[in-house]
Amino acid sequence: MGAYFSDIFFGLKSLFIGLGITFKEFFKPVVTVPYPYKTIKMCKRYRGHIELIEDEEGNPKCVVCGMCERTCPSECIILGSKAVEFEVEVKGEIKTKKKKVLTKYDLDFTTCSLCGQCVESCNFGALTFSKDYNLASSRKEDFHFDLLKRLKERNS
Amino acid sequence: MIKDTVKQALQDLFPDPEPVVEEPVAQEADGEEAGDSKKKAKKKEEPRANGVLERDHAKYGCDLDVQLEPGELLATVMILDKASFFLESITGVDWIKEDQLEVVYDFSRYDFEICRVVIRTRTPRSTPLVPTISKIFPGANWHERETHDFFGIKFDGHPHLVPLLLPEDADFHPLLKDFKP
Amino acid sequence: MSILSLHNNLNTYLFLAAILFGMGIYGLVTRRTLVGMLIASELILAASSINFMAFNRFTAPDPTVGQIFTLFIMAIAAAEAAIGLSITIAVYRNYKTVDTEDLVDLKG
Amino acid sequence: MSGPIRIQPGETFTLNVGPQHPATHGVLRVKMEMDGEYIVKAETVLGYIHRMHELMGENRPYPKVLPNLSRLDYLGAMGYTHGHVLAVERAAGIEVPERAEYIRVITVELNRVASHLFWFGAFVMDLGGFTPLMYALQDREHILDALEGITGSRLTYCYFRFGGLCNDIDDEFIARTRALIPRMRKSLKKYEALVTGNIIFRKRLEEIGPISPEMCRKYGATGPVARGSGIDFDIRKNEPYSVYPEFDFDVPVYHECDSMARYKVRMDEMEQSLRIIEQGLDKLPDGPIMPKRKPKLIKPPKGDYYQAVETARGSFGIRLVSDGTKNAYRFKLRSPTYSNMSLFDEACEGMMIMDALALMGSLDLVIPEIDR
Amino acid sequence: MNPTVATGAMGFLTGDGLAGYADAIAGFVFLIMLAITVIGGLIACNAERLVCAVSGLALCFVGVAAIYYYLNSPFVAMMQMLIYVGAVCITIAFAIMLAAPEDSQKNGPAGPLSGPLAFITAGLVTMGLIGLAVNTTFAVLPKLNMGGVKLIGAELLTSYSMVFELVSIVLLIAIIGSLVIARHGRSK
Amino acid sequence: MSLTIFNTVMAVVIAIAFAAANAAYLVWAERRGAGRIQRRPGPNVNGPFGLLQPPADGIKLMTKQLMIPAGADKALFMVAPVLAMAPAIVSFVTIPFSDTIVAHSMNIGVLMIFAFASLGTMAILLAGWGSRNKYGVMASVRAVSQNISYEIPMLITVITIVMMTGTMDLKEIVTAQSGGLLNWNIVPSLSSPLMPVAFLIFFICSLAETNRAPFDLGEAEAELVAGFHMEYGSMGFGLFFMGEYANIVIGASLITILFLGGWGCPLGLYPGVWWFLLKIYLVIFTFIWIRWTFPRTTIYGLLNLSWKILIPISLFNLLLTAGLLKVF
Repeated sequence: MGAYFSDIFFGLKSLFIGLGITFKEFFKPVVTVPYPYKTIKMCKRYRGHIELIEDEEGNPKCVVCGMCERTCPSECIILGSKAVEFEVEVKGEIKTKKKKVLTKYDLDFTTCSLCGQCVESCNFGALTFSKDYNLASSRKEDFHFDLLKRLKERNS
Repeated sequence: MIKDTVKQALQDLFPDPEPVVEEPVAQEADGEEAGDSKKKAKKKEEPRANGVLERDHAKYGCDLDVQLEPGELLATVMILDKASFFLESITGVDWIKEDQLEVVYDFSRYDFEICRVVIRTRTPRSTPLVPTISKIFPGANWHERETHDFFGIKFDGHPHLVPLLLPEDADFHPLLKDFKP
Repeated sequence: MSILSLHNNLNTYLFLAAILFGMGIYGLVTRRTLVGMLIASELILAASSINFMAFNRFTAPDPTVGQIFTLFIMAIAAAEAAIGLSITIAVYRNYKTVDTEDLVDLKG
Repeated sequence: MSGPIRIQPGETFTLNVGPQHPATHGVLRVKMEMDGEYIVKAETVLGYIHRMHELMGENRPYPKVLPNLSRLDYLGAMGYTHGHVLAVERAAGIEVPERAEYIRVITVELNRVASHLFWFGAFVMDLGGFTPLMYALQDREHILDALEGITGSRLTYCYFRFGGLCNDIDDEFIARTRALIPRMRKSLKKYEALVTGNIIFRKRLEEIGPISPEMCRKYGATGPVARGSGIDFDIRKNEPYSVYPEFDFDVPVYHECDSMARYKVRMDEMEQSLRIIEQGLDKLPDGPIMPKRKPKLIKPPKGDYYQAVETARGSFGIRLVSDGTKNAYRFKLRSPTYSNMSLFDEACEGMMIMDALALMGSLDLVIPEIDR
Repeated sequence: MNPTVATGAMGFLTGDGLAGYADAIAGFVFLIMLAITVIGGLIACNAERLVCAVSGLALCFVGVAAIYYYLNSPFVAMMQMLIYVGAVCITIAFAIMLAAPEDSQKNGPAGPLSGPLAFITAGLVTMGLIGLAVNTTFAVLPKLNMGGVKLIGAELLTSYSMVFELVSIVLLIAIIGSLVIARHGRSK
Repeated sequence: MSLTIFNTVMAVVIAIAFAAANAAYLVWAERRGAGRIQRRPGPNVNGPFGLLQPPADGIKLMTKQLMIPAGADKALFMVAPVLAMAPAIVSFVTIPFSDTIVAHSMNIGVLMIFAFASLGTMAILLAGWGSRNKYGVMASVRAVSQNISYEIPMLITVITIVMMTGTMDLKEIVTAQSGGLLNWNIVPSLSSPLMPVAFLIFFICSLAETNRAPFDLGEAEAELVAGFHMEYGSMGFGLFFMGEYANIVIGASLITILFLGGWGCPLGLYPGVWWFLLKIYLVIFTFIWIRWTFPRTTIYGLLNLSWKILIPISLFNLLLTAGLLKVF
């Protein structure tokens, strides 16, 4: 009989303790962010999709070595390049040299697993993560990024 | 301690408990550590002989490595059950060059004496058949079903050998080396 | 007598009770399951209650008596339903059927 | 008229719990043979999100498998990646700098707390209480923020590399983590009062869903499920790896074998993880995070390697069979919940469906990790 | 236009005012309740599936309760709702769920002739009763009181206390008996 | 006669409107309250403080297609939501909001509310059975056994109150409690020392009768998905929802009338309808607060609570009160 009543008493007590906790929380400020009206800043290392980095002249720093293409686990990077001849002055004489120039940098973001190995593997510091996270779309094609085009749009 | 007793018990199982069988294997294991010289690699082509082998835990992550015939499996597992081992996992390896399928059983214990026992048994690729241990370890039920899914190894006496992870009507075995998706 | 003042007429209630009673009889005969028969018998009880209440309202000198009787009928009906249904469940559990035709074992 | 439960054919009916069911936390299906509210027989059907990670591991060079491991268990991704890098490092013989190992341990433990927090919320939600989930998610958010600050993502981190880490931690992370520990301790007290002491909660868990130690052994249950059954088994202690021997922490073990014991084990584990994180931050050595000498191409020598780690759900093992090439010959993932879940079919027989689902919740299921 | 609305409207127009209209409403509602009772009864004894039959029974009881209300005894009406709809019907529905799987239900007539025969029997009984009701003149005695709830309670515990106690014993026995009969052999 | 009928009709219309408005806005209040307890804002987009959310939800529900599952019993399936909503609204008719604002005062008001509440139980049963869904059937069996077992302690407690005040008229029960806090039924007096306990029992029972958490076993979303109204969409679901909230208002009103002095002020001054509204919304807030604090009970724990704790204690209270009333 004693156990019966103590069970009821302590049971009720535990319930009131719980009620007290939620009551206290009731008056605390909200912690959520009303998303479309307010956004938060992404942290420094936020890994979004990748973005090309330009040099002083506004051209991509990329030298088309193909490291990113090779390390990508999801094989979602496709590079395109063409050889361009250009002249350099070496010890007073002008020489023509060949250089690969980036013509295409396609990122298929639908298969990207955001591991960041492409940026890590780049020895020329030509890739960075974008801070863009508003990426919802109902079409698959919206996620085939042409990074070169994006770079140009950013510059213009 | 437990390692030695289990090793003793396991060695008693084999008809030829003389360490003759083991020695060359042990040497090979050493050879692996030294590096992969071509001679040893060639020598390795032959499958390992049956027997118990003690391994370096730090290097391989297991303590006892037992190779046996499918027929001896149940007796071995019984010994491990008595020594209160638990079944960690069952998996297969497809040795396509040797035309064999290997079933690997991982056992471990719930105590502070590290003792991981690996049991390997091989079965021909054309008619892969291994006795089930799900009578001794009911937990083996799912593992065996999974192995059957992936390798097509039949477990003799298994109560419910239907695909678990693959679709119900799957007739392919994706982890076989000659599997083309 | 207008159709809208039917509720002030004793015969309306007696007719209704008769109809419900007839339905109850019909159900009791045609139903083949124990539960169905129970439902029909509830209808018969309702019919008798309506009669009690109607006479109580229109003819009886002490209008409490009929109500008290109806209350007793309710209590008995509830008891009957409880017992009847528990028997049904017990029968079902043992014979796997509540069909009166199949329950030959219950015949003497 | 008393006796054992009578099972009569024709009186039972089949209830499909799942593949879309709130209590299964994903696409898991349990075919239950029910007698009223009682379960007569249950059969778990898996494979709805099977992705054949093992085949992927065999088709790709080792580094390309790294991001896959975080996809196994999206709640405790760090622990699984840890197991993977340790296995490959063991096979290829790569030395890991001490600082990297310390950071690995800190992040793994942070992730363990986050995983347990989410489990806590989801478990209480299984039992019908929604508010604790929200509180748990608020706390978890701080942990995820800290981890996002160093790894760049919130769930599938892919932070570890063979030999070390992809980038070093910064002061902000340390400050965040230090601030997080007392906050977490306060929250744990709150949960204790709000949930653990609650009479309804206790009545729903105590003596419900018993799993005997023997059953644990037969089914190979590990992690909190085994520890809730009185088995003192934690890979971090029993088979120490990484720098865990340097830390002072306890392994909570409860002998009640019921759902409440498993619940308490996880709640205590959070406290122990906080202790590890605290010590790790104190002891954190300086130095590089990647080894000086690291092979360009990872080609482990021929052999058969096994590495087990203690993740949030139990002992996760990787069996790596190498044939000396840059791809693994066999890449077996031993997932803890797979074994833990396999005992559900037997354990829930004769239970009421509510209790069975409480038991299922206490097993801490993450379906992608079972299906792999 | 049917006479219902017509009378009501006429009453309203001819200066009886709202009173006639209200009476018309009362009469109209009574008709509806009458219909509900009969329809419910018909469903209860004719429905294919037993669950429908129980719902019909519940409907019928609601109608009967309304009729009790018209018979100046709201208390009994409410008791009718509380006991018949809230307890008896639900118990029957429960029993159907427990003991009558839908597949094994054969609710057709027992024999080829039983349906018509039953109908004729029931019809004759009904006609007989109606005839009886029409042909009898019931003596109407003057009312001694109004028959309120308080009086019912007082009489239950004074004049009818013996019956009251007996009924409570019957109920108790029914509860215990049904528990004993229906107890499942399950024990954990 | 004429005017009373006219008034009754008007009052019934007002009662229905009140019930519907309450049902709609209690959903809003519930979501806001839950949000505050969980430290999030709740609905706040439609209109100021999200006040236009209920109409938006209503329009959405009404414009959706009414789906009837293939195996369902069509008649039962359609009738059940109406049956869930209608009795709840009818019960409003007899609830006195103040000594003048009452649609239809009955001398057996308490009984009437319980009589119509039992129809709601029938609705749950029919909904579960009619949708021919195993989860639905299990849930309705649960909900009905729960409703039946909690009706008993509830009625016993009501009988205690009726005994103390000597009437079943809700208005007179309130009148008996007029004159300040000390006359309320919740306060223990010499003849009824266990009244706070009775209040607690009644409160728990009304939680259970309205299928509110922690007793929402009928729609236990974690195990039975949504229970008896699992197969309902569009307005079928809407009616169940509104019926549930209308029942909550009735439960809160009953608590207020039976225990908290109805429209009386705690100090005995200025009684009026605002006090009544204040009290019922406080009780409803407590309902919401409890729902978002506790986990759900088990079915056997629930039945044990009723049969082993609530019924014995309420019976004891009844006997004690009867005895003490005779003495004093």
